[in-house]
Amino acid sequence: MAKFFAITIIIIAIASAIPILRHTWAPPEDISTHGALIDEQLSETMAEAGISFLAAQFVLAFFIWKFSNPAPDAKLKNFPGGAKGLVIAAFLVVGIEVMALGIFGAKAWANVYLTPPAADAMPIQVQAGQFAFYFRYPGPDGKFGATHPELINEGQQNYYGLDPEHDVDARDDIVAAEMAIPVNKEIHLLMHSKDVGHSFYVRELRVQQDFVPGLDVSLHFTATKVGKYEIVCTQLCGLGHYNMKAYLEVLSQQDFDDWMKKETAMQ
Amino acid sequence: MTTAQEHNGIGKDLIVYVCLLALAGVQFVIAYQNIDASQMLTRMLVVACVEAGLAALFFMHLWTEKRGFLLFVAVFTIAVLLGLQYGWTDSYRMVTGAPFSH
Amino acid sequence: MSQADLTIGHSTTQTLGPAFSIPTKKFAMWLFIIADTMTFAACLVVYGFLRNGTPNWPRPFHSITNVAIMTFILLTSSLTMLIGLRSARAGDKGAAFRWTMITAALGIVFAFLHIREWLELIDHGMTLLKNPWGTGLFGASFFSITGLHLTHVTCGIIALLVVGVRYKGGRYNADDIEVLGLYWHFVDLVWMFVVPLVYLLNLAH
Amino acid sequence: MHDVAAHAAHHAPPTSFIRKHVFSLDHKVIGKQYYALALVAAFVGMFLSWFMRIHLAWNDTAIPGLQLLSKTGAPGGVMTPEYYLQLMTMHGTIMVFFVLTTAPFAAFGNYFLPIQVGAEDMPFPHFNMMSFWVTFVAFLVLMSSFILGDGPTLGGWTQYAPLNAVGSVAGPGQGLGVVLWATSIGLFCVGQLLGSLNFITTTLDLRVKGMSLMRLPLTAWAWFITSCMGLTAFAVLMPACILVILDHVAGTSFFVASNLVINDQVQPHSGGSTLLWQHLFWFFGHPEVYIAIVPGLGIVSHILITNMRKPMLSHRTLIYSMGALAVLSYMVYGHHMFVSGMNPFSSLAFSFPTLVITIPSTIVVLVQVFSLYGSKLRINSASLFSLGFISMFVAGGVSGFFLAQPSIDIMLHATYFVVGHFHMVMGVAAMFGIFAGTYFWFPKMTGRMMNETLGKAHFWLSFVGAYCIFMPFHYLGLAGNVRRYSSFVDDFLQPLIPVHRFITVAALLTGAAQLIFLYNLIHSRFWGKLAPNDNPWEATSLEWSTATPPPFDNFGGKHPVVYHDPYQYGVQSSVGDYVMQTSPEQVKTESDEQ
Repeated sequence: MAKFFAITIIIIAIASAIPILRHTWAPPEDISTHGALIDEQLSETMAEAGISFLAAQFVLAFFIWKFSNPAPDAKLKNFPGGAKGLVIAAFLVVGIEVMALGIFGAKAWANVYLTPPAADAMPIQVQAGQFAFYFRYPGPDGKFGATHPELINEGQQNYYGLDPEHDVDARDDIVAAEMAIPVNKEIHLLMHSKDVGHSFYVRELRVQQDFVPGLDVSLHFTATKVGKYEIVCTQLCGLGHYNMKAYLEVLSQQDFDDWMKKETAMQ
Repeated sequence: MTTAQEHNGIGKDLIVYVCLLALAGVQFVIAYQNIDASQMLTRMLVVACVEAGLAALFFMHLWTEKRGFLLFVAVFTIAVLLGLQYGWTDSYRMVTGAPFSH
Repeated sequence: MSQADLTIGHSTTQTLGPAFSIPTKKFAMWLFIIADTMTFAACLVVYGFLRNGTPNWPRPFHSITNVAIMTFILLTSSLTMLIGLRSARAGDKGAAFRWTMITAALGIVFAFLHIREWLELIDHGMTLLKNPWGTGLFGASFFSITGLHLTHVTCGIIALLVVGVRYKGGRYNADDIEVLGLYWHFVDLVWMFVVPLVYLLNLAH
Repeated sequence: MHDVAAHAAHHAPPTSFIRKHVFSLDHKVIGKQYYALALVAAFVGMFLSWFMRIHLAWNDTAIPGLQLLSKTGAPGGVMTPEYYLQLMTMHGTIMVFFVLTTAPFAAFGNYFLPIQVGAEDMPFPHFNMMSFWVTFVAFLVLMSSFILGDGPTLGGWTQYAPLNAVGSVAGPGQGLGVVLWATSIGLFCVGQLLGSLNFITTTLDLRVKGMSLMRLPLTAWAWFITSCMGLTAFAVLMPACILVILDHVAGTSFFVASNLVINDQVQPHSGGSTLLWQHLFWFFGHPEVYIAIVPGLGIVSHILITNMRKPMLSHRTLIYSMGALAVLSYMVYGHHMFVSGMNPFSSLAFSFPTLVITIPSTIVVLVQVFSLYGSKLRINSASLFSLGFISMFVAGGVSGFFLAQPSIDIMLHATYFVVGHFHMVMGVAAMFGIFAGTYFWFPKMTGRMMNETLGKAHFWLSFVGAYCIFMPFHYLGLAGNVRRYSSFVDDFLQPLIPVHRFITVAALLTGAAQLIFLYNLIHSRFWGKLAPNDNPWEATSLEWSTATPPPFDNFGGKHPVVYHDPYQYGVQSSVGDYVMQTSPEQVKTESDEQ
């Protein structure tokens, strides 16, 4: 029974590791400038976690195999070095390992969250509400019009509560249900929640950030690859949570300009 | 449980009582100082902590209990209280990060 | 080994005795106080967090007279509690009972002043939701924090009366008075934080 | 001096049925009541997870009978998206609070902590009784949300603001459902506060002669450390729940920001903070997950030692490590909030203590695993589940490396990776601790043995099944599969649906295996083989030195005296290779003979 158990543990451990090693289910290819550090961090952590996992399971299995059902005259032994060696090992190996990970990881984090957006970054506002995202571009004047929560009216497609009649800045604002951005251009995303908590998650961009009602969170990133990607909500926001999504279109500068013209004409 | 303070008179209690009244008075004086709220808060909290310390040590007799118990209560309470203080930076962001304030 | 060998000694040596040489009831009261500290701390953190983050926080208090009197009364009640305990320890049952009742009476005065203040504020149009001076959060946090404190005071008064009467009747002893005293001093201690945070910081200048 | 211990001893055993079995002051009865509550809650939670898993794998398939539970939530047996979220919330709440907290901590702790320290009862039996009944009422209140109003809340067990505070306008169950949820959890906090108070005083004050702190078994230490966490953590959640109820019922705005627009209507709330709720909740929430797992660590160590026939490599190291886990648990809660909009600097401040917490966890696991070296391991249901616990704890623990780092959390937050992580490390592992404890202590609690064959079958199916369910969760998370989705409509999620089907099949089978346990438990309770003696596992701690089941005052009017450290195994004595804590016999180790 014990030997069977030991074998089971080893089989499970190896079987668990195979999909990871074969990258059967892996994060999609990174399309951002900051994502490389995160990916590196992920794979280093994976290596260390994987080794720890396999080592622990193998040692556990080995000891179960070896020390169950001992001969009647077997003598009890203690692991040489006792607990002191293990404690030192935990501090040295695991402690230093995770602290090193933490320090390098802090750099990757700082890269995303603790740096200001470039001065020429393109501002885009995203408003999350139950259960859709709306994106707003400031238009030619480069200024966002003021928002008025009481004017928000989904039926009249005034998702942001803009008041173009009285507000000059709001007249040329472009509101779209999908997000188009030019490739290799830094985007400064201003995140606003209309009602409850939501989240902005694009796997390929290595970006995830919650919307906080009452706070405007800002985020900046640069996409480096043309394509169409999914933006999904990852913060439970109500019954339609699973269906709350939008598309991110990364376009060449030429295509983006065309898209912008088309959208302007539609407003 | 016999504790040392039973053998002293009421004198020590009275002294602590007067000290507490005086410290409470100091808080009221601080309230009328012309300083901004955060400075006022710091000063008042310092006074309040001294007051609480006095009350706990003498009114609640922590001082005359075993030192180990004093440590148990103090470390337990203070450690957990400190843990609660992480959130403050987000409080400041409520002002600077209000919707579309930029 | 026979079972009989396992039981040695008589009652005083059967247990190690309470930790820190503190009676269990008193220790439990201390643990309750630690937990209650966290409860009050959480409420005060909520209050401080919101006050700090709200620009139009009202400062409606013009006079400190009422809160000063309340503070004085509560502090004095702590002193009378101590005197009561001292009398109980000295074996003077009558005095202990009297001082306990005086403490309860001071508590009742405190509660009365507090409720009067509440009513005044309500008269001025302050509710849980809104008030004439600024953000509605002021009323919500004021009433919930002072309400929590007032609940403690009320429970304390009831406990003082019950324990006092039962002490006189011989059901409770000086240790019970001490345990109750701990609670009462704690209510006092919390008030020392409630006053500066909730009242004095919101004093109109 | 007023001696509470002596006082408790003077209670005569109750004779009426109600005082004996219902409103009993006896910690053993209360422990069993907690166990029964946890058992019911666990099966309710498990059935909910079955419904959810079936819905996730086959979205349009009707689940027979589900329409009886809720006509609107599951018309014709097909779950609506909101009903999925409601069941998910209830699954999480029931499992975290009413199973993982009550079973290893309140149930086993109540039954065995007083016996292990040599006490006759807890110092405050009335509080203890209240603790259970308040918890029971809390459970009823939570369950009542299935039938009252428009169903249970759909906000998840974390109940993030402002979804929890704006009222029914935010969705079904967000009206009365949230109020019932918050009431239930507030009551639960009161119950556990009373319990913790009793646990701490029992451990420190009621130890018998000779039972120094370092002579306490690891289980007693684990319960003691857990109750220290419970005392402060639940005291923070309770006011948070009250404030949520105020936000709901009175319309205050502690957790609701200004100018929220729902259904084109500006909400009346103004000025509160969403993040405030998260800070308060996770300040409780992180200690809570240690409240769930630390008793498991203690129980598993206790059982392994008995079955290894040798003490752990270091008793003290394990105790200090569990203590370190408890202390650190208050400093790390923000790792649940890395991408929640919290100040990004705070993320770094929370990340490092979180990484530090891997050190005591690693020490616990290393000491447990390396203590197996050179042992004489006995394989039975209890020890199998204990070894399974270690395996699970490691498997779930290593994924903590990822989630402790904010940079990686950007990728993995709110995906199935997190779900896999906590299900393994605190869900399944703690469950294995509960199972191990049940198989181990059942003879003491009932006087009968559980069926070993069924126990082993239960173990194999649970162990393999749990890996089949929760390992793939990690893979799904790496692929970006978002959690709390009632169906997978996004393009990138389509290829992952077969994985979900595999998980669902595994979950149904593993769940079915738990019915073996239920059968074993009930059958053994009434018709099981009688325990051969008072100490069938040849264990040393105090609970095995008394009669089976223990008499009303635990030791039959005698006060045991403790002469030894808790785990004197591998020695030569008159009874075998162990010396009980209460035996005055000199300890002769095997090596002395050589």
